[in-house]
Amino acid sequence: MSALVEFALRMGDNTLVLGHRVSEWCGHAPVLEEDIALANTALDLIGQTQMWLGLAGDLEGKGRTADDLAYKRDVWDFRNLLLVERPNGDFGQTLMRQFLFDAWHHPMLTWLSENSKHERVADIARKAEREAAYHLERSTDLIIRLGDGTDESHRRMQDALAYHWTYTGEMFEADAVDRELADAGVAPDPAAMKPGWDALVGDVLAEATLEVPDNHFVHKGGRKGQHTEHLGHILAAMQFLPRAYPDARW
Amino acid sequence: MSALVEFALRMGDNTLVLGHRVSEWCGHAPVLEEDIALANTALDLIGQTQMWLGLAGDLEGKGRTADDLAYKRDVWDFRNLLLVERPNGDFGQTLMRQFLFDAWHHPMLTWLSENSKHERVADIARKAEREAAYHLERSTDLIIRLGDGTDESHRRMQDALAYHWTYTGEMFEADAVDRELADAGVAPDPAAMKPGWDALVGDVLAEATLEVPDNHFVHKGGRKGQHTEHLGHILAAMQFLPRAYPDARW
Amino acid sequence: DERERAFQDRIDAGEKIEPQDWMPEGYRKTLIRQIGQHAHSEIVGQLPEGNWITRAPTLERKAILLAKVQDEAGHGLYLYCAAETLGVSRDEMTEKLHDGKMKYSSIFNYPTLTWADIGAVGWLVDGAAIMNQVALQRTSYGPYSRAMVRICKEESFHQRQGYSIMMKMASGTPEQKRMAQDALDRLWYPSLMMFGPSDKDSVHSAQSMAWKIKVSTNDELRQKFVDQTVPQAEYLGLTVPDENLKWNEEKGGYDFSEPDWQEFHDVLAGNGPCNADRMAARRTAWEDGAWYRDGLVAHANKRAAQRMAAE
Amino acid sequence: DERERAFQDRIDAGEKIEPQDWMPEGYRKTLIRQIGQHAHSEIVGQLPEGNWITRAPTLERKAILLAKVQDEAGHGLYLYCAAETLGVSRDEMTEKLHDGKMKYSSIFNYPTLTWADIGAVGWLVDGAAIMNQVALQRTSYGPYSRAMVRICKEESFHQRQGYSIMMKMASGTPEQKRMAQDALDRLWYPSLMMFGPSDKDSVHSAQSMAWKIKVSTNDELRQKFVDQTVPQAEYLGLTVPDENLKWNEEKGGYDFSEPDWQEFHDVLAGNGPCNADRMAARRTAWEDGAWYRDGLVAHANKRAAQRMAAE
Repeated sequence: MSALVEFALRMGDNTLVLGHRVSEWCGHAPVLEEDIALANTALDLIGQTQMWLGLAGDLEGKGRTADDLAYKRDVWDFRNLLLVERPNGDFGQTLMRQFLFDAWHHPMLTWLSENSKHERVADIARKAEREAAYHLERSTDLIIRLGDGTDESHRRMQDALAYHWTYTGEMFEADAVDRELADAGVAPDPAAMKPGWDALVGDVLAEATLEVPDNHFVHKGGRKGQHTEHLGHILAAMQFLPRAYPDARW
Repeated sequence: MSALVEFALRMGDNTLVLGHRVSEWCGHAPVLEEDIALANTALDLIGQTQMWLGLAGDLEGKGRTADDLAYKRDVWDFRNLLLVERPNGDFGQTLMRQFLFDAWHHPMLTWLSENSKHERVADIARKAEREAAYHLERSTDLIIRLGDGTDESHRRMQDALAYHWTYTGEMFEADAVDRELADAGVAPDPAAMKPGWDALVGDVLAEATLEVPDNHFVHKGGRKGQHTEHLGHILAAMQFLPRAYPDARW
Repeated sequence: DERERAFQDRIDAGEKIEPQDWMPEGYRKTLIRQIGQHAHSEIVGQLPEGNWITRAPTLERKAILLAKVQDEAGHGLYLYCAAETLGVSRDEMTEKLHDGKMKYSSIFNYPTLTWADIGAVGWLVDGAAIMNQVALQRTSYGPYSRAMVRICKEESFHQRQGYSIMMKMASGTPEQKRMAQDALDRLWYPSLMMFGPSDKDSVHSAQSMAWKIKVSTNDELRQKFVDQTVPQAEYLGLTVPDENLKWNEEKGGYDFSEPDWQEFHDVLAGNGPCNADRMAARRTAWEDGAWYRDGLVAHANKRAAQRMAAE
Repeated sequence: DERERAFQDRIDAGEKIEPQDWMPEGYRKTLIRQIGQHAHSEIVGQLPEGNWITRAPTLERKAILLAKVQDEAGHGLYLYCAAETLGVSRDEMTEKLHDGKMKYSSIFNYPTLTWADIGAVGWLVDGAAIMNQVALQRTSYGPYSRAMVRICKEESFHQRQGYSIMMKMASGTPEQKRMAQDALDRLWYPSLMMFGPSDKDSVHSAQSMAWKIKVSTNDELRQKFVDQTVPQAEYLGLTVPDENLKWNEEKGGYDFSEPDWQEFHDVLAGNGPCNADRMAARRTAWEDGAWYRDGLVAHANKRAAQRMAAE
């Protein structure tokens, strides 16, 4: 598979799986404004998925559509970060996952929109970047308010941070795909994104009165198809209809 | 569809769906003995499913196996009682669901094994009856001990009873299928099972110091394919592999 | 009473009543009940649709459904705001919902069992809602009327999307057609019930009509809905599950069967297929979210205190 | 010490030590640690398999998997009983597990990602376990030895069932073959790790061997496992993910690569792919079940009091 297809799958699977997780909240958020914001976030992410997986299918050249890629691959062909498939947990865990992702996602899209030598990649990134900026603004704001809220909200946010922390390092791991694309000027070297992420996350957590965890272990595997047990359950639900009714058009 | 096929589906779908629910507890029970007992109950129920759905497939005569029936039907073709698809909830809800079902299931199987004019039905019932007797003995014992345990266990069991109560009436509803089979001496008139159930359940609840709920509403629909929203989620998990890999043999 | 007569005169003259205006206590209470119930319906209405978001069969359909649910939560927000102008807080209304002291539309106590139900909910349920809401654009209370104007625009979009799902299903594989017919079979009568009891049994109607809190009667709206929907069902090639359905040339509308009002009352009494699940979901969301709401309040207080200290 | 020498003599003579016999404190502690860890492994080991019970692809496979999980919980029970003869209660051991003061086999910190993993767990993980357990039938502590005899019979059955799944997969569709190979790729080295660190790095080994708490060394068992498993993989048409694997005529066994011991230590330190999920699942089960256990105790006390009063 070409590096570019792989890259598009990674971007699109991130948004697909995170969009799915966020959409699980529908009607169950702690306050009506959050119901709206979560639906909106999921909607943005699914829209971005259509663009990335559409690109992956086109570049692959086997006639697979974005829907084919979303609905007809099994876990081992998914390329998303492990972080985005982690369970929703309480609302604090959901928010923290979103923040840790947004703090990587938005700069990534910004880089792509400004620098990518691949026109369609840059184009998709430009469309997605504004949405991601809003997601980041929102999650940053809430992390600060809840981290520096009550004792309980502080504790829950600190626990959520510990819960997800060892899953953030995967965003900055590079493999042959990344190196090829970095050399070609299509995508940034993942490791080069880390200082900015560390600074941004560090600032926000400090303002939120939250401590950066001390655990430097990095869970990885998602980007090459080795996932947690959670993804299989996500796909069983997500893919039910197209798999049960393969001849149907919807 | 013949009344007999419908009957076999109803019996088999009850055990399939309840077996699925019980198996969801695997490794999460409150005590090791319960892990063992739940796995054993689920195993019995899946074994009975193989017999009932095997019978349904044979009688239907379209070459469908028990596995085809379990894995390739969608919700509307399932014929189980709504009771058995209700979520596990806490362990008290799981136990109460089991008891309310066992108190119907065992007498039903006893009747079939002693009286059914259909040889294979009687034969399956004979094999299943002993297992169901043990399930009933076990659930009866636990209902009594937990109902008459601590204040908290009493409250939880009373809540569990209220939670499931309006789903018990469906077991005694009769439709054309039931009437045809009752006339033919294949299966009992469902309504005729009610006095025995009322007496048994009444005695056990009394000993458990639990009050029989006052709500006489009857939720129904499962036996004609109108289910709760829960069943679709059960099937999405259960049927994933055969649907994702239709050409595979396992 | 002088003021009551003046109030009624303004309504009769087609004027809008605004929050700062004097109004009879009964008018206020009836409005709170009606707007609050409408708002709660938007919120609870997320649940049957949310049931299929994670299982939507294409990315496009998933996006459309997410947008729809987002709109509905937004409608809830407009409506709570409209109700709040009458002097009741959103939290108060929420607690009354959870305590069973306020209602939501009974239609959301029916389950969504197949994907076609998502189509049918848009087509029938939103269709019935719009019928009611279009009329309510002319309601006498200003904030409510304006909320209705905004809502109607989006709802008719939802209804078209629902109908588009039904079109796909009804012209699809045999299983899809079966799903479409099955959805119509299950949701037809519950949709008819959405307009409330027959006029002759409707408790609140006369006063509400005089106050223009209601603008059309239940039976008028129901008739209109049937007349609009039956040709759409025919166009889909689906059969409305009513043996008595037939065109009545004389009245220029369809004759049709009454829904099973016993079922209506059962559902109202809490015995619908999903009442318990819906309320449990909402209560759990509210209770589990308490720490979140408290956290935001505490933070806002801290910041306010800091600003005070800095001044 | 006289008693210690007599104790060692009995062990050297092949006698079994029984609960009422005198034993050195170190022997008791080592046994509690080892048997408890083994028991915990059976319990935690339910989780990766339980992950596929609801998704087993045929009723027969589902039944077999349920029976297997039931057996494993049963093994846990035997082993806890064996440990209890040494003066430690099951609840105590459970709490130590939850506090991270006792371990379970690290293999269960790896996820089961496809159905082939269920086959590979039976084939490789149970295969490795049996290798160890067969040796332990000759362990010096009577209750432990007898538990092993019972367990070995069932485990070898499980291993055959696992291998039968692998056969189906490896001779199935291209996707099934891919799943089978993928499972072997992921589980090969973790299975080798099950025998513990290399003998030269193994902390507890020498004394445990003298006491016959361990009967074979880690490396001996690992070699035996490789020698047994490689031909099975070949028969399946699968490739063991080790470029250095080759038959060594001289030693009459395979040469093979060491597993990544850094990964081993990471997983031990809590950073395996599933450590957090597994322990959270077990803790939640225990905490959520407190009312159940308390209820049963309260009932038993009530009945006992009634019996006393009646006497």
